[in-house]
Amino acid sequence: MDSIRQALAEIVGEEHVSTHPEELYIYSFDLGTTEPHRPDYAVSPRTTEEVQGIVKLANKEKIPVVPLGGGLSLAGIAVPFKGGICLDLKRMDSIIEVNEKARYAVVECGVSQARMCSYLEKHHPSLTHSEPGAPGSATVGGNIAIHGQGDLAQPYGFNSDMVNGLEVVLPTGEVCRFGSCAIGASWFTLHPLPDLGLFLGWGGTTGIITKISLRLFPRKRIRGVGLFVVEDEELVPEIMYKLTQTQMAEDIIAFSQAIPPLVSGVQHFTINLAADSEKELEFKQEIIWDDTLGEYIRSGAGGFLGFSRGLDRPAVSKTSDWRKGGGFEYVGSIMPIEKYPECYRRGREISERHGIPYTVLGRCIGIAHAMMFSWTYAFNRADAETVKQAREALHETDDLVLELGGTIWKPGLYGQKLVIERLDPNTLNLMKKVKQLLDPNGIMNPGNWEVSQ
Amino acid sequence: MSSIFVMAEHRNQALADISLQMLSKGRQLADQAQTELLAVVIAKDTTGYAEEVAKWADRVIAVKNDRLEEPLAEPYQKILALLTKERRPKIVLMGHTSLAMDLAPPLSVELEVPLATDCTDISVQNGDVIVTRSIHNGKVNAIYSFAPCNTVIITGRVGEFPIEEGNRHGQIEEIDFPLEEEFSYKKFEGYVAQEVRGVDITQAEVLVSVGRGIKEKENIEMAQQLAEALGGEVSCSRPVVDYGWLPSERQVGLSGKTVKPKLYLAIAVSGAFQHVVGMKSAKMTVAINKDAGAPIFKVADFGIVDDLFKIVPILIKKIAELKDR
Amino acid sequence: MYELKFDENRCLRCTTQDCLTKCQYMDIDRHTAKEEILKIAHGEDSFVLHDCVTCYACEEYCPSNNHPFYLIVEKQEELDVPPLPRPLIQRGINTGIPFRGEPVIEEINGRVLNMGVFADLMYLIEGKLFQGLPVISMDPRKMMHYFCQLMYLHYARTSIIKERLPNIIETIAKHKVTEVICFHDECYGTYTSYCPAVGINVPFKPVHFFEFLFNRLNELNNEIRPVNLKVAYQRPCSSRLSSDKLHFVYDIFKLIGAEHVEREYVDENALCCGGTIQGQRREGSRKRAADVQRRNIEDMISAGAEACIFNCPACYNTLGAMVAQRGLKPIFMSDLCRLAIGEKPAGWR
Amino acid sequence: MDIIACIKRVPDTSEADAIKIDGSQRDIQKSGLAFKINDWDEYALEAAVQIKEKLGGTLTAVTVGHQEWNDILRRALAMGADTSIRIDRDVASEDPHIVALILKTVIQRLPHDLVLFGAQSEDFGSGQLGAMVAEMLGIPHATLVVSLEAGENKVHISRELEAGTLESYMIGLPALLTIHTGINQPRYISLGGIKRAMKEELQVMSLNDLGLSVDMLVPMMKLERLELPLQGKGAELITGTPEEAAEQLAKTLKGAGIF
Amino acid sequence: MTLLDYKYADTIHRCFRCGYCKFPVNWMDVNNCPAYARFRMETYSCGGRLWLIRAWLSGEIDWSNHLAEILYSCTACKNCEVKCPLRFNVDILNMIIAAKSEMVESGRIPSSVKEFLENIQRQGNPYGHSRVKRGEWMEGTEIEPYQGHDLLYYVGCVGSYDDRAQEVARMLGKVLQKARVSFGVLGNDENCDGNEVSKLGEETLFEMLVEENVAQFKKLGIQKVVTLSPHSYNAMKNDYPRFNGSFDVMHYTQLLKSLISDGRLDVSAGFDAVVTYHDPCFLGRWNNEYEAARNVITAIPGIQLIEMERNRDSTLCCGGGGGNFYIDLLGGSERSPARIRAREAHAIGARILAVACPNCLTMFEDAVKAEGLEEELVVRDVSEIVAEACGIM
Repeated sequence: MDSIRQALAEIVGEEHVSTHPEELYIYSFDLGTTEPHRPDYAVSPRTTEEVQGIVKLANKEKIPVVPLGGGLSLAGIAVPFKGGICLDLKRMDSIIEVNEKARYAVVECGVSQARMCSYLEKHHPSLTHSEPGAPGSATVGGNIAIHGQGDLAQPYGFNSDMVNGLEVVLPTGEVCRFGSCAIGASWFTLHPLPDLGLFLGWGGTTGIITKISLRLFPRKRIRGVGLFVVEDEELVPEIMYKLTQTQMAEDIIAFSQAIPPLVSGVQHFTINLAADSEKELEFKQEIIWDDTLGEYIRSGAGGFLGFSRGLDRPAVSKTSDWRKGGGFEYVGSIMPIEKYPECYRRGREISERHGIPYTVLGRCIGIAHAMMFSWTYAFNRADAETVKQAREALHETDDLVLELGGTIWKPGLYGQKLVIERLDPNTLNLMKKVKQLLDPNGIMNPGNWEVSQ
Repeated sequence: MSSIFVMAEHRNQALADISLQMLSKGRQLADQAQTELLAVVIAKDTTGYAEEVAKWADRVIAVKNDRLEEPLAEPYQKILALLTKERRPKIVLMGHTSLAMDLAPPLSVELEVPLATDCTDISVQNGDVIVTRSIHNGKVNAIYSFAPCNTVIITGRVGEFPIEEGNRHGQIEEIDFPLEEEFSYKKFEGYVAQEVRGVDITQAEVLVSVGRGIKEKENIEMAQQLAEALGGEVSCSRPVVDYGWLPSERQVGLSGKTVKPKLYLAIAVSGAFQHVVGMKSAKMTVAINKDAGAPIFKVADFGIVDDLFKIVPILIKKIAELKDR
Repeated sequence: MYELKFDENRCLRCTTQDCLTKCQYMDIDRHTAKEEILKIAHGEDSFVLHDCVTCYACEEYCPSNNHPFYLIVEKQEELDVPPLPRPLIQRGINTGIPFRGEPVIEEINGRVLNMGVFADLMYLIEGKLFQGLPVISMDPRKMMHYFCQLMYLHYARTSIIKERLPNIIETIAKHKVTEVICFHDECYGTYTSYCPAVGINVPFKPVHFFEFLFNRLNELNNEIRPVNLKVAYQRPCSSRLSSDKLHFVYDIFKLIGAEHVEREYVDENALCCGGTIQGQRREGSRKRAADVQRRNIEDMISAGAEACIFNCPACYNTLGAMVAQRGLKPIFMSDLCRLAIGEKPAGWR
Repeated sequence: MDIIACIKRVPDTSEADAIKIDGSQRDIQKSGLAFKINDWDEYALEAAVQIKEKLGGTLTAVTVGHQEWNDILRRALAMGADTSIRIDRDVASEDPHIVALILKTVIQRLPHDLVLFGAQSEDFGSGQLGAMVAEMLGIPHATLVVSLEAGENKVHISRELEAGTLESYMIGLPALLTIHTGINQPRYISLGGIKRAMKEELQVMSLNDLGLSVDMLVPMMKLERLELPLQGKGAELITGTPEEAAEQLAKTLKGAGIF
Repeated sequence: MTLLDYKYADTIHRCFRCGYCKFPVNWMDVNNCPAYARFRMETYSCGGRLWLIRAWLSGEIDWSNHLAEILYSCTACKNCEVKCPLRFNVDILNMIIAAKSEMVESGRIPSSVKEFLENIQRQGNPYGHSRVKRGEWMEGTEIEPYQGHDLLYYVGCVGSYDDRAQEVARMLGKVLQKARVSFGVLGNDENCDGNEVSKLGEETLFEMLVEENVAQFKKLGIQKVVTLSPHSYNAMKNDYPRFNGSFDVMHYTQLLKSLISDGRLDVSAGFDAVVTYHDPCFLGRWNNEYEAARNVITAIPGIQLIEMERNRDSTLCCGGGGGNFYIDLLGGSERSPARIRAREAHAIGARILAVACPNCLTMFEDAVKAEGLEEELVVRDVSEIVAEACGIM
């Protein structure tokens, strides 16, 4: 009888730890192109205390711990490269508090985006959070651990900019809190205490985020999507700029893809509008379609494809069926919006070189401060050749991102290497110190962000 | 009528209870038929055994040989065959034990005499031997007679024949048995005692015992809760061990433990005799079983005929309530 | 090359000029109408080419079957007066491109249902009504091989229709079909109106979807239970090409106990769903479309309709949600028929 | 390795809460009873199949009974037996000596390295047949086998003794073993498997085919009659709804000072 | 069998494991896959299962009892199929059942499943109770054996053998009698409908049962069947026609609905209660019948019908499907689906949890007790509610 398994069972209960080949198999995979690695234990804790117990044990025994949310990063960030404990955090799914007036929610890390949406819709219809494009099974914790963005990125920025407070289990087992909650006040603000931003974007390599206070935003009664299309990709940056200038849109995305041919070769905008009354809606529509975009329509350069009420839930997983192969992976980047035309053209070349139908998308973050530009490559899980093609395309794209002067969002191992190579030595040095200070035994999600090598 | 043999079995330096039961029965039959009772003890060293069985027997045949360290079927068969041919007993009686199951059938073939195994009753009516066997899971009794013959071999069911203290001093006749054959084709390699990891159920005051009817390993948890509520342990019948739902150390019965708790609460246990012999000396027995015909209800003091999944959860709650008062 | 059969003399002889005077989107008197249509015929520019919402109606209004609408869009293309912005036209052109390989040709030797490009509407052709009826293609990636192309009238790209349509017809013919039941009546109109107008030969018999439904319902007559619904009918632009089949709408309603409400925008006066209008280049198109839609729906409601019955998937996409929002049940004709024979309408989602 | 498994068909009496004895007084009423392969024999078959899967060879299933007993042979074939033999004679309630003689005669004619029996039957439960056959064949045997490791020319086994002890043996082949429950998990026999087995041919032999005759089968033991056991005092039944019953029981237990 | 011979070899890899299959359609809670809700390990989600099947067939992992239990913990509730956004979603359950079939053919299945199937082979019911006891449930009623009645009332295994379900079977009989419906039952001659057998992957046994039943129905000239269990309804409606057994099958809630609307059943007496209704998978997601039972309940004066968050095609399976009411791989925990559901019903303030399926009935009866909610929440079959409303009980 494995004594560590025994110890884990005592912490989380027999049913929530497994060393069966079945669980180890499933938890060895990322859904993207990353090679699988089997963990030695699959564990699913319910409370911060249990997480603490597991981390203490792991730190004592020097066993890797790989925190896992929805497992949908697709970049292999939650693959147990060095075995150890795969920590499925989805049982930590309580919504602890929603403060209507101060507009924030305190949730456990494993709360799914879908649950967050439906919970707010039902109990706080006037509030919403910035819902990522990932499938609804993605978790709130996972999303901020990788600097995710959602459908309110345009007005309010990254989801990790919307954090009002954190509870984190350090690799050495201490439980820390950050923000007003750290001094026993409510979870309403992260500032103005001294900044210790050591966890957001670290992909679970510096600690396990267990609780989050997340900012909420007004949810207007009517929400819908308008579709606008232009032929010339060169027009995209200026249109995005003009749209942000109106400050009337909730989410602005430009995309183009080879399939279906309908949308191939042209640039589409989806523009989310929200309003509390028909009057407000018509006002915004007028400002956007008629006043801001009217000139393009009249000149014939741009076309309005209509406005439909209600937001469709994202179903990006459909992308995985394009090659009837159950797989896709994308490179995400954070880019200046003026790079859109080049991102599109160069990405299309890479796709075509690797025989993959191209799919690109740029989501505006902030008032045109940046965009998240992504290149998606579908592959057939059952056909190793297509997986290889996709992997190559992904690596070339990582290179492209840096060449174009952008930064890679939630890079996989290859991208992390590229970034670390280019990191300012002093910054890198500080990261090393931080990592060593927090995780002396290097147990947290090893393989990722190994700045100390 | 000619004599009656009783083979006295011993294990771990002690005579088996079953042998005393057989001696008692043998004694009774011999008295009825006014014939003598011969006890056969076979061992490396028969001292102790011989004196003990002499309390019942008119004569004790103590067969000694260095190669008789363990009770093994083959040498026993040789010896008993020889003795039987030589002394022509009417009945060769032994307990229906694992040894007997290996031994009695070949013996009956070698001697070309009838064999009645696992009998629950034996009687001699004007010279004829009549036996009763319990068949179809104890739901039917079968009564047998024998064709004319010199000897019948009978093995008796464990626990069916009360031990009556013997008061004789049968004379002991020691035979140093020359055992030529090598049983090379069948090599004894030793005993394996089942390692006891968890609890020792023989020490428990209260036992909640589960049978096949518990249906799923997961449901053992429910029995566990009930046991905790009663401050006892969980035990089980053989199938539960066969399915790997509980370790064998928790098995009650012939091939498991014999227990004497204050309360024996049998859940979905049918009550096959192999199980019952292990628990029948419990002070109080309660049975919960869907099958009104289950033999367990014959030995139980109280019974509920219903689905355990309906009763047990409520029972746990009720016990908790009564405790609090 | 295929030539539109347009006879100027018929226009000269015409006393009504219904083509333009009846237009619901342009206010034109008879005098101007004659002038403008002749200008167009002569290949001169005309405000009509700029203001046309491409609703097909004049094709029906024309008393002498002289194809004014086909003429207008041909000239729009010739004189490069595209009604829509370029990217929309580009999208449109892309739409018709078959992707992922050649069609799979299975000989059918009988009648067949052609779903056109509506792969995602397969759920509409389940149940008794369609039992045993073969579908010419259900592969979403190959159905474009069966796409009638007539949509390009909205895009003023008859050149594309003439370029692609013959191959489409050939592909369908390869299946050795006798009758082709057209799920969408634009398809039907292509074969019965456009092809003759430009001289494309059609080697099979097209069947109007509603005619098919009506006949099936009669076969299943004993299973029909009145639906007892007050319905309004959203007549699509394409049905202007098959006015002779319009009566089936009312025949079906009658047969299944649906009460067709008295309303203003009906038959000839039917209003466009606005789908194409809203995207047009012309100033104020979005508001124009919104206004048309508002009037249309108000009219249905004031007439007391409980359900809006759709023929065209495009209309459904544009108006479905809007009528639902106003408390009318949006429902396809075929689903209404399924309801009548006690089946669960697949479209009621 | 050539293996023979001897199996038996028994009525499923676990369900019948009232067994009735028929007119002959020597048998129970079978109407309404379902029949099945003897529990112990199923374990024996599984053990045999597993050995065959491991070491190769042949597996023959043998039974003695009338036509209807074919169904258990079909199960045996579906489970993995290569051939199956039925000796056409009803000996269900006969003196085991007679059954043993018949089986011995069959087995003698077949190649056999290992002969497996169930340790006992669910109906009569004499538990003596296997060991008798071994003696008649003159090969070593062990009963109540709960673990079994087969090699080319020997088997390593342990048999179950009383009170949770086992004893282990190394036995040279050919040998006969009687298998106890729990030694393995008998596989499920799908109806598809049984249907496929329907196509396979079953060997049926008469006594004559074996060179036996009725007068050679002299019982030494005679079943006089069957009786239903006298009901003991039995349990005092607690009745009512589950709620009431449980409550009553809880009170009784408390009354008895259990808690 | 290898992946190559597997019927869905060209499809099974298409699952991306995006996780939608865990949601109810209305998103209210992410754990609407009963097995996932119970175990909360990815292996127990629908996607996990599909990946494991592929790994097993391609030799990446070996068969194990744990693997078998993971597959058999699927209750065939169809939540995944309804929710999965990909085109192959219609085959998800078939993929799982085909893998179960493979295990059945190789004989390697969990012991409880083995028992379930052997019992049906032997006695025609999963409990292994004697065939000759099948009709005992009707003792003391005037329900007639079928002979030329308008309707066959098919009771099914659970209704025939489970004590609590027997009460319901009798009660429905009384209600039908009250409405003067001409119906009869098969009693001891009734045989398992086979629905669960097919979901457990024992195709041949299923075929045999269906052929026997179809032959029997035809012999007796049966044309219309009303079933107590949605499971029977599903098999007879959707599978029997393949064995040219096309009968006019309805679930009893559909019959009661028309009896009430035709005025043949007078429920005007009514009674006051706050009721919530649990949609059985095999009536709802499998057969799109969500309204019949609701119409029946709301037709009763005094009853207030309130909905649980997860209703209709978002219902959470009771955990009894796919044979689990017997093999019970989801039991023994407060996270057992039935117990989650019982708490949900209690939380919205319902006093009666109405069911229309004997499997749901038995699952919830136990769940309510396990949750200690007997005082606040009772489980009642729709037929019992109707019976009370027309003064039968």
